[in-house]
Amino acid sequence: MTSIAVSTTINGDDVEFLCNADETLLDVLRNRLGLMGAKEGCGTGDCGACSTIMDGRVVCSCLVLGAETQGREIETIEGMSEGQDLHPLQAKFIEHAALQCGICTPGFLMAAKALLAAHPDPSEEEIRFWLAGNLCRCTGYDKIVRAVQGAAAEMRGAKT
Amino acid sequence: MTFDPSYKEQGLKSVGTRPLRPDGVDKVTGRARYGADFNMPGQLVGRVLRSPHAHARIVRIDTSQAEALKGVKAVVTAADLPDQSNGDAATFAVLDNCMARKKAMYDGHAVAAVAAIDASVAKAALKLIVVEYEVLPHVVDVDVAMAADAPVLDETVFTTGVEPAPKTPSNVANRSEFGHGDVEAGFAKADMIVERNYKTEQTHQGYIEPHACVANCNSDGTADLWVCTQGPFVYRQVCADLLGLDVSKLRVTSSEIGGGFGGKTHVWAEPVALALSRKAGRPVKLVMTREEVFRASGPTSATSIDVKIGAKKDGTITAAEATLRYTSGPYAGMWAELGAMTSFACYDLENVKTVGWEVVVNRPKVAAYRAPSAPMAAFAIESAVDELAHKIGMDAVDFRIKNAASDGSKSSYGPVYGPIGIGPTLEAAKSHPHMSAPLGENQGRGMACGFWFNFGGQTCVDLNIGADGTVTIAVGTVDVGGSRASLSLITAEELGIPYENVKAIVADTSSLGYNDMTDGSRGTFSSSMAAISAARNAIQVMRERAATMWDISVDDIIWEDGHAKAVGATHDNLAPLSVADIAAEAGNTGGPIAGHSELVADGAGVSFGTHICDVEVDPETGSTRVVRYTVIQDAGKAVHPDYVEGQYQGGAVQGIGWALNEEYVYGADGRLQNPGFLDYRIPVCSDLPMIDTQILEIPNPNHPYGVRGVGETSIVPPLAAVANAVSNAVDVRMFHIPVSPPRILAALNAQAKG
Amino acid sequence: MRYESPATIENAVDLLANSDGHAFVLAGGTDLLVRMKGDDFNASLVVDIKSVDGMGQIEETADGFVIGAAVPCAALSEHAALVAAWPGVVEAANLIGSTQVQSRCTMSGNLCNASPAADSVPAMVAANAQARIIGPDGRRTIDVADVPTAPGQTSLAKGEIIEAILLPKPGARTGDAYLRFIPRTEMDIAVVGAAVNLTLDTDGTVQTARVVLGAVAPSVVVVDAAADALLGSKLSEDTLKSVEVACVAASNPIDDKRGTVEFRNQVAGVLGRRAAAIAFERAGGQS
Amino acid sequence: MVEVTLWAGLRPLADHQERVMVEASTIRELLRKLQDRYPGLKVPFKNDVAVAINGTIYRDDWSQQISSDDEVFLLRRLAGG
Repeated sequence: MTSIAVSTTINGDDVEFLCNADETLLDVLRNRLGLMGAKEGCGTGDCGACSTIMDGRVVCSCLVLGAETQGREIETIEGMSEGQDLHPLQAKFIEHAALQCGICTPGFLMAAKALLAAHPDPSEEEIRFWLAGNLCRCTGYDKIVRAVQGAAAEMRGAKT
Repeated sequence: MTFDPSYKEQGLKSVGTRPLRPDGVDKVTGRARYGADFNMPGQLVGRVLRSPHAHARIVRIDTSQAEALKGVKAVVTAADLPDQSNGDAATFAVLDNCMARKKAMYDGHAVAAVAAIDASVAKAALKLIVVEYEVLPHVVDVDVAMAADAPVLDETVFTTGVEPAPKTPSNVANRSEFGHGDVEAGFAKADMIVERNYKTEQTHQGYIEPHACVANCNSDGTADLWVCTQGPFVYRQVCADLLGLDVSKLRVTSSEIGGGFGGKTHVWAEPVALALSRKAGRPVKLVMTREEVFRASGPTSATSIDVKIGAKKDGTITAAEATLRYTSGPYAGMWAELGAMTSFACYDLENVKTVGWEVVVNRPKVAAYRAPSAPMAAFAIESAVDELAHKIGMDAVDFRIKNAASDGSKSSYGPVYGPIGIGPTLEAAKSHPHMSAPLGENQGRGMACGFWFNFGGQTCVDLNIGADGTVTIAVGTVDVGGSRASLSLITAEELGIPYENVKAIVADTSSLGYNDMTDGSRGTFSSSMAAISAARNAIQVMRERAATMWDISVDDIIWEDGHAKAVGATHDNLAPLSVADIAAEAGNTGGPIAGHSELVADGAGVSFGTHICDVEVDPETGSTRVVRYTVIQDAGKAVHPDYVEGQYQGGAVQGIGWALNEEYVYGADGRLQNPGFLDYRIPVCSDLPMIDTQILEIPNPNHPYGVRGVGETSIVPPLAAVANAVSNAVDVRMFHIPVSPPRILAALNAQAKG
Repeated sequence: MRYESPATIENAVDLLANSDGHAFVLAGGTDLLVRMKGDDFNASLVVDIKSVDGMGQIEETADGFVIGAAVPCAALSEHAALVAAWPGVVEAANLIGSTQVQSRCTMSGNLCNASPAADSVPAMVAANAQARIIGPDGRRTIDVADVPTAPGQTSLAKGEIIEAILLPKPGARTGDAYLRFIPRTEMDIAVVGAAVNLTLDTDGTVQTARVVLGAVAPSVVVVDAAADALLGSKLSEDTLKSVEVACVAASNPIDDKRGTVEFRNQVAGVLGRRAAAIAFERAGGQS
Repeated sequence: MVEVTLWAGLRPLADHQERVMVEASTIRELLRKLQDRYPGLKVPFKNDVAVAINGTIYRDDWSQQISSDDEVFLLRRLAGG
């Protein structure tokens, strides 16, 4: 199998890697780049634990080929905080106890970040449907929804 | 020092507050390392070959082609995991489940495994393993498996618990019975009797993290296992037993765990990974796919339950009887027995009898799932109780209050209760605003109660005080949902220092004494008991050090508000010493300061909850939405209320999923049709409303702060609460869980036809 | 397996035409990558068409809309004119998968995957959508309804690619709608789908109608009897009942893990009726 | 003397008795004397037994005190999730 050379941008940094044609972005992130924040819960796009943002849209990185990311901009959980400053969503997830085991958390945070970029003031229903592709088995979603609402309010406040 | 675990009422400063969890930053930044997030030098990729048949004799396995493939470093079969169970049936079942010996007992049963240099070589190697099967007749349904003409899975299974002992083998492994009084006499006194059969389908714990481990066996007999588990010490023991390793030479490190709910209390692929590593001489990483998780790891029992309950017109239950048939997978279990014990545990009954039948079938070996066996029994009993209340024209809550067990009631499983929380949760439900809120069109309200035993068990904690007076505690119960936060709170409370000064970690098996698993709602209950004991031991050391520093008798020193204080007229002018003051001088007063505790945390106390559920049903499609949900449960004392609420909410939603849509679907060939999150439908965010909680705090007399386990009970009532709500919304009783849209529509059609 | 990302559609066609038969087109990849995970999947070539000019664009023309084969479904709802013209088609496409899947999945892919339960296909067929196909022998345009021939199979020849989906400009007083049944609120495959597209006469009666069912037969079912029942009506209760009966009669499903025959038949009728009512209202109809 | 109630599965191993009188002041002594009297109980006592004293279930702590008016039940050791 011939490797493919890919140049892409991850969390603002230029990144080059080699991958096989059948490797997914998730495989590349975890196995080649050491970015293990994206988790594989299913490998078939049903759980959202591997969510990353590609060119501004949230995607399941298990449903993207590594080769497809040539020239794209990828955001992962590892790039969410600014140095030691947590993103408001990250801070609110901790504050609202929106995680128990935490395996789904990186995926929820990436999806929620994309949500708030598109809809700064989402209704509860909008939050719930936007996040329907992220499975959580621990929390029953209650505290996750509240954390997203809290972060949205804070981010709207910060902008004015 | 003898540890006194009894409850003492006191003002609490840390316990009951809601600080940020210590592992929060790691988990929101992607830095927390789970089962699949660890690698070792020279590591191989392990994969398992699984049976495509529900029941088949393994005639021959030829691994030679796979072994010859470039990049393959080891292939193992049952021959590489020889039977060392010494006739212990339970151990043999675990071994046979990890790697089939003579027969594949279910679709997905492991028959061989490979370790190769990468995933694609491993995948190619699996295809080169030749397995010759003789396909045998299979059975997956519990009632069919009990029939006289069913194919017998195991010729060595003769039903125990019946007399005379049967002379022919069957699929019924055991009969158990509980109860007291005379049910026939009780039914004779009843004005109204409800008698029904209920069914529940098999579900899966559905943790988002698949089983994953890295195993490394060294040539000197030492071994390491990095693994996502609810019980590293138990995994160590089981793996050592199965592989013939010295227990103390196998070091098991529990990773962060991405959900378990009982499913990670059992070993699956870990012994196989160790066997592969032993054979290959290199570390092996083995991560199950989601499909493997569904096909080959821990489902619940599927059940068929007969219930008969009689009551007088005034609402007094005169007799109650249940026969519970539970599948246990291909090996004997005690799941029906648990169901039989919990069935009527909420009620004070003069005449009660429950019988449990353990049934082997060609499905995966049943594993514990949050309050195992209780939700199905509660569905059956609480449905019948609701129907009976309705028939005698009594309010469903009042009917339950009238019959609720209380201090001094003889439980349906035998012992007499002490102070218990079922009455208070029912009273709280009765007065809850949810109970009287108006309902819209096509909406219905249901409620149900649930019971679960909580456990304590063997526990060990180390507490070390740093030179600056900050504290680490090392615990051996895996943190599945925030227990490091609650254990830090408990430690801070006992020492009298700020929460921020305590750091809790989960230790590996070589660093701490044995701990039972995080199961039976015991994590916070038992480790907090040990943390309190360790803190008291450390306080004793600090009092002695203060005595040395002050050069006075230790008897003149008390511990108060996080300080050593000298008492007595002669010592008045001594300023109290903080933990930091004492720690700073530790080098000169006797060396490091630590507290240790090993104990058996018993007396966890039984747990009760009452749930209220509103649903809206589309009568034309059977589509059901939960529109409001309330959980009321006794926590004894909520150490970190956020995470107590989280347990209530999470358990309730798992129960809602079980009630509405989750089920294993088998084809006529006995193969699982829906081994993925697409068609095994756990609740998604948009399916649910907020889940309201009400925490009751009735102190547990057997814990210094009154703490009870809170993890499991919340999954017990929802099946019945949802089914009762559906029944009230569309006026048709539902007897089969999940109450999926096709089942609801079929029931409505049947009713319309009369 | 080889991965290619050609810059022109001709290159893409060449690659596919000269492949060994185990070649696949990659647009959104939300079906293809799932299949690739299977131990028995075998591909020698994947041709990613997202770098081809125009594939990612929605073009509004005098005749209608040209939707490039690589346009993700999420982009459909961001196109105001398309949403105004074909709300039913857009809502059908937007029901496919999660937010994450929406970022990637395409209507062309949904069509070529040829699942009987594809959400966007009944809506496209009801809207008289066409597929513009390019292959070694040039371009041809066919009705969307003629693309899937059986579960997992299409009428596309070796080397052919769907280049774009063509939607006409709806006439005045037109409305369309799509409803599907799933057990949860999201993330499920349709158990039944129903699309209705209708146009009203100046007197407010239905002038033209198409009623299409999904997931109740190997391919979508165009229910002429339901459409006939709508014609000339203002959707009285009797009309709606006739639509329901016609849909139930046309439904020809199987029992599987997602639903029973009885359930699908009954729900096909309910959804057909409800979708007709929504389409009628969107067309400006008043009963 | 303490009156001990056996779970149904144990009774065939103890002359089919439901209740047995034992002179014991701790769980450990109780279990030891019971299996001395009925050797068939040794196997279930090894891993499978729990003891309820006045409704509180003990799975491990065999040092628990028992007095003659206590209600004592032997139960199966249970699994949790």
